[in-house]
Amino acid sequence: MIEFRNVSKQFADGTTAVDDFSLVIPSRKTTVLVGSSGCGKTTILRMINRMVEPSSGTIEIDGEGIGTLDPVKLRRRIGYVMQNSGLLPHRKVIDNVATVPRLEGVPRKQAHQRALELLDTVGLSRGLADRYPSQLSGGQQQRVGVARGLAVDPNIMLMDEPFGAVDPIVRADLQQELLRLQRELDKTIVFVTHDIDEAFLLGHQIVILQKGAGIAQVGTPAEILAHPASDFVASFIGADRGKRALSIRKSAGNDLLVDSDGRPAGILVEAAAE
Amino acid sequence: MIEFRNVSKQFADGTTAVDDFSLVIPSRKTTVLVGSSGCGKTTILRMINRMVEPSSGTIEIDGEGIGTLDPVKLRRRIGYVMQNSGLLPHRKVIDNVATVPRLEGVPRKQAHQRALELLDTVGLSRGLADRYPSQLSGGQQQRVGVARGLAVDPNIMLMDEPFGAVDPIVRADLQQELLRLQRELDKTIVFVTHDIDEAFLLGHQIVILQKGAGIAQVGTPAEILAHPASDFVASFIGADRGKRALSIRKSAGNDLLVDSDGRPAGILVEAAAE
Amino acid sequence: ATGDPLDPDTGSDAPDDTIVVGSQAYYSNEIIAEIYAQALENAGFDVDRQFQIGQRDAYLPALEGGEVDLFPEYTGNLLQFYDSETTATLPDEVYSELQGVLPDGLTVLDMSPATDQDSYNVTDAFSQEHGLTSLADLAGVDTELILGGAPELEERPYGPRGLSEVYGAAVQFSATGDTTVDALLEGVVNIANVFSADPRIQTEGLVTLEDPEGLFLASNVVPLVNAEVADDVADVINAVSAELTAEGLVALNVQSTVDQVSSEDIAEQWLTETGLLD
Amino acid sequence: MDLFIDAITWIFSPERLEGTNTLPDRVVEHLYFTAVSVLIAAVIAVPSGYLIGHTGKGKELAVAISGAARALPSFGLILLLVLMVGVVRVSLAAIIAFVLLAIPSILAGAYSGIQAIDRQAIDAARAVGMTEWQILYKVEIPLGLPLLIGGLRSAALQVVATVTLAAYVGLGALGYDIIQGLNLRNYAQMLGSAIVVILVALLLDALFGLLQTYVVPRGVTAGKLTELRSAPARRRPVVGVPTEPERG
Amino acid sequence: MNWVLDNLDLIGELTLEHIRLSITPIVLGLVIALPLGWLAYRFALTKGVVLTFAGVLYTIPSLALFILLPPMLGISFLSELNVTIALTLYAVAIMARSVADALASVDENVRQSATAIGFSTWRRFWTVELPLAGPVILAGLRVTAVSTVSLVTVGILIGVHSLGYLFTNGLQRRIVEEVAAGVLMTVLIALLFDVLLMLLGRVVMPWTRGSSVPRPQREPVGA
Ligand SMILES: Nc1ncnc2c1ncn2[C@@H]1O[C@H](COP(=O)(O)OP(=O)(O)OP(=O)(O)O)[C@@H](O)[C@H]1O
Ligand SMILES: Nc1ncnc2c1ncn2[C@@H]1O[C@H](COP(=O)(O)OP(=O)(O)OP(=O)(O)O)[C@@H](O)[C@H]1O
Ligand SMILES: [Mg+2]
Ligand SMILES: [Mg+2]
Repeated sequence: MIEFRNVSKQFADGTTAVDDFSLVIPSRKTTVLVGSSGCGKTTILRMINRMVEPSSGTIEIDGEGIGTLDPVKLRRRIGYVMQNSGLLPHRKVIDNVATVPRLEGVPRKQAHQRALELLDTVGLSRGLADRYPSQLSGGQQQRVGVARGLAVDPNIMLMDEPFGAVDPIVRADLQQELLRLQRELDKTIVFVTHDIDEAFLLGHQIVILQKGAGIAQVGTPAEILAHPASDFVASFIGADRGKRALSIRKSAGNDLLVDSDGRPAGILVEAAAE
Repeated sequence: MIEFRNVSKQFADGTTAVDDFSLVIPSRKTTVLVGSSGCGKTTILRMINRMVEPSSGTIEIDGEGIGTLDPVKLRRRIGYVMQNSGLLPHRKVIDNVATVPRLEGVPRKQAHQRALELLDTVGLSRGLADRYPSQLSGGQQQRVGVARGLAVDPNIMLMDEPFGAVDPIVRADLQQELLRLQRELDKTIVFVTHDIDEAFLLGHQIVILQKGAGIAQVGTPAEILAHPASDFVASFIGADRGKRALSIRKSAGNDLLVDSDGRPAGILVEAAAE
Repeated sequence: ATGDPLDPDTGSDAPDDTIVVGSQAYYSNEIIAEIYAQALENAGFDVDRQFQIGQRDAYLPALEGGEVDLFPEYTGNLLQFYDSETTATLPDEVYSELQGVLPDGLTVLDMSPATDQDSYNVTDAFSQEHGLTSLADLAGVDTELILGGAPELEERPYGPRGLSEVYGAAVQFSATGDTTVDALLEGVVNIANVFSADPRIQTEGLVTLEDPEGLFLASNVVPLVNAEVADDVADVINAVSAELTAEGLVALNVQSTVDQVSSEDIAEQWLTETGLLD
Repeated sequence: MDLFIDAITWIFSPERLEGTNTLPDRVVEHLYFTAVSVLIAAVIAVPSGYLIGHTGKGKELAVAISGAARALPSFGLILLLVLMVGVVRVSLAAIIAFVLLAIPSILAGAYSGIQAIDRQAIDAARAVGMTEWQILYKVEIPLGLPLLIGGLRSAALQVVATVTLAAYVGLGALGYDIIQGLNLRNYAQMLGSAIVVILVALLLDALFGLLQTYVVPRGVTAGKLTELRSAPARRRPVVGVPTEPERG
Repeated sequence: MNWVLDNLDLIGELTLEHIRLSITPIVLGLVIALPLGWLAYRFALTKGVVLTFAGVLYTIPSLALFILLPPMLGISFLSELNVTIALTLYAVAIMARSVADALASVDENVRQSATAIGFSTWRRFWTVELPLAGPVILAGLRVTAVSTVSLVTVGILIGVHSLGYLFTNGLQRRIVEEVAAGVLMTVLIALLFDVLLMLLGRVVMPWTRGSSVPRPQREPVGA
């Protein structure tokens, strides 16, 4: 469990990125921070591994205040995946994945062995192990990024718009991949995005943020869709544009679901078995 | 009406970007070309204003083959809006908008007058007229780009992922803006995107493309949703992942519509009046 | 860290049993130095060549400092270097005065009949036209006289000032550097300061103006040596000096500039011809 | 240090103003050779640079040529040309050398100035119906100006430095007193004239520096300045974008 | 041509001497520039100082610098040391800027992610930032090499031997081939250094293969 208590962050240049932010992030679940650009998502995320130091307030992991921990050690036990993968361009894929274990002093052979397994885990062919990042597609780079994040088998994974840069088709795959991983490994994932659909797809808990990381609403996707807490939330999830208010229209033998602009959103079927 | 007849394009380096492409683009409607990266969307678009010359085949606008027209003249009567606005960094917003009329020899005062009106049209404050592009936000830059495209009041507007680079909230606004403009000005719009939702939202006619600009399916959003022509189309629009197959789940007194992963997509309401 | 940046520093200090031979950055001087070197080697000395060490400012201190042992010099210019006020002009005066002004540790061996000294020259045509044969005639010439030479000539006692003081001839100065003779031939200047051993005086048929008043001091080739090694090398080098005549020197220069022979070959050939090699 | 005092006294002694060519004359002479050479070089290099930059053709060639040209030792080049062109036409030979040395940086400045421009902007200009000429003088030239000036700056300083060396073959200008002082072992004179040369160079550099900042289009300096400055497109322009003065 | 053939040994000798004179400044330049460049990259204040110093130094004509240094350092005007110091200063002027640019050119994302996955600052500099700055530093080094090689020739004016000897001697003796040979050899050495450094870069920075190496930050210097 990760807990923020009245955390604020004011940067040197005076911008208040986060203002009195409090939140509990449950273990073994995916919490998605969603909000428009500049609202403070990344800042919050980075305070968890002390890439950013809060100006005030406290952050605890499993009841232990992180302020006293050695940042470098802390970071090594927390997985971090960022938008453009942030791989080290001068190291081969395998070395990138093995970076942290090597930093931790795991012998080379062993670290590489584990790295190869991780490539399988994230669905990459081992054949790519000896490539340099620049020789991979955007989607593949992201997978390597995830593999690197998993390398020390951390309890916590921080993911900052990990799929923001890849094209929609690939993104859909990666999202499914992540859902699968989460089912298998169940980690505590803190996921940042500004795509509300992605948030709804991946998140057990959704946190909708306003400027200065003001919490507009926290809840499950269902709760938020059903009861947007404010006009801001409503407009953010598209409810105000009727994008979420679907109605049935008979069309060529199907029950077509259209939004209030009449744009089709999907087709009505019988409740799928889960 | 714009008509492609068996158009192919092979680039100097041998890549065949477009392979025997035929399509009729109706006037006064929005046609959206959608497909994943590298499938040839931009190339098709740029053949319409002869930024790219077809290797074979013919393109006609209102029955007139464009191959014989002077490219410069042709371009001046076709609006073109590109991803990152492509504004001239060393010219003020107003001069950017007035570029084409000035090229056409419209007197400065007059061109500027018109430019100011266009700023209104695209919903920009006239106060921004004297700023330089670098002083605007991404969304504002896009609007200026659109204004510039409209400057000569063209019948045809080509838009290449115009909203690709802006954050989702802003994008939603711009999309609404475009729908409004289309209602008011009804132009022939050819719109390129790789976001299927954007396509469904904006397009009267959707053209789903595969590598080499192979047409996977052409039709209205409804048709495509109801009857995906192929597995490719199905997976592209997310039908295969059940993203489009919504079922009803009662929740807190609402009819929540969830996809086959159980992720909420919207709420069922009575058919909205149109 | 010495005060005077013009102090030399020709790094290499050769072991004592070898003779370090130096030369000016002047091809003719280098040929003589090479002759010294080969003669010494033939006589069984180890020789270290430190050729083309720039100007006097550079190498004289090096000799005084004992880093260079032997150096082909020119009596007149050398005397002038140590005593710019000197009035001596005739070869023997110059030679004896020179021995007086040399700093301790330096001495000169016998001077050679070969001379290589500053001289003023005009083209044959020009001398005909104005009946010029001597510097004394210059005062009478009506056209404007332009003297060409290395930049520093402007400041030398025998430069423009000397000309007007001694011969009452008013001349303009033009710095023509290494290209003086060409400048003369092209008419850019009409008087050229050329070293008397410069082959082009003959090849270009120049007229060297006589110097009755002794504006220039005679400048014979003379070996400047470090006193410590003077006696050891005296026999070998004096023999060379004796053989080297003014014409001989010009001939050597011709081989270098016209036939483009390297100084090694020139020296070897001359030594063989003069039978100094055995 | 007293050497510097001597040097300063040498510079300001009244004798510097006497005689046929005074110190001011030499300064003017120096600037004259520089100006003429840079101008000629510009007349040759700027149009070719623009052609290369606009068409994108022949870039490799230009890079190769200017690369090799930069390896040319200017001192040797002058002497070589003096020998070939003829020793009495020293100034002609020297100017040819200066021009040859000035061309690479100006060429690079001209074409890299254009190459460094965001392709999108040019593409858009074409798409809205500008003719190639209009693209060149309405978009590429104004946006490329700063780098072009940078090229001229490098060239000018390169030439200033080389003119100094040319005194060895009797070109005169500010190098004259240095070479003469060298042979007269008059250090005060050498140092004095060296200081003057340096001042001239620094002054010229400063002037170009001002000019360079002055010609940056407003829109480029305005707003997200840092972003524009650090954009890789700008930090990694075509080979040899002259960001710094040259010197010979 | 025949002159060249007759004097191959002289040319060879001078070439070696020339190379020897060139290498010291290039190497020293790089070594000294690394810390300076880092300062220029790291702090705004030092950046101003270092870059201004470099800019001014860079503007000084070589012959003038040869004359300026001795009285300031109390060394001999006519010494090889004088030339070496002057050329080293020029090298530092170029390299300090290159190193600063190079470090700045390292992708911020990479720097961030390295920190995020637990690199200590010190370790990050040596194992991530410096290697990634490599290509730009190398580009600067190639520029330095070429410029140094051609500057060495000016040393002949103060009696320091290099291929420059062929220039002055050739002029005195009116032998065009001699001067030409000097110029040509100088260019060849410069290009040789350039190519060697490029190959070296390929070897020590395998990840840059294929992808285009960033170009020199500034004009090489002719002298
Ligand atoms: N190092 C910094 N110094 C100063 N201001 C900063 C810094 N980092 C972020 N900010 C500011 O803090 C605010 C929040 O930044 P943050 O990156 O957390 O937003 P975000 O939600 O991640 O935006 P995006 O979705 O674009 O990544 C922004 O206004 C940003 O400009
Ligand atoms: N000028 C060119 N020269 C060579 N190949 C090109 C050129 N322009 C595009 N291509 C290639 O043609 C194919 C189609 O390119 P195009 O830009 O039309 O795709 P796209 O659908 O617009 O992709 P995106 O969605 O990324 O913009 C791609 O494989 C691309 O690499
Ligand atoms: Mg962020
Ligand atoms: Mg495209």
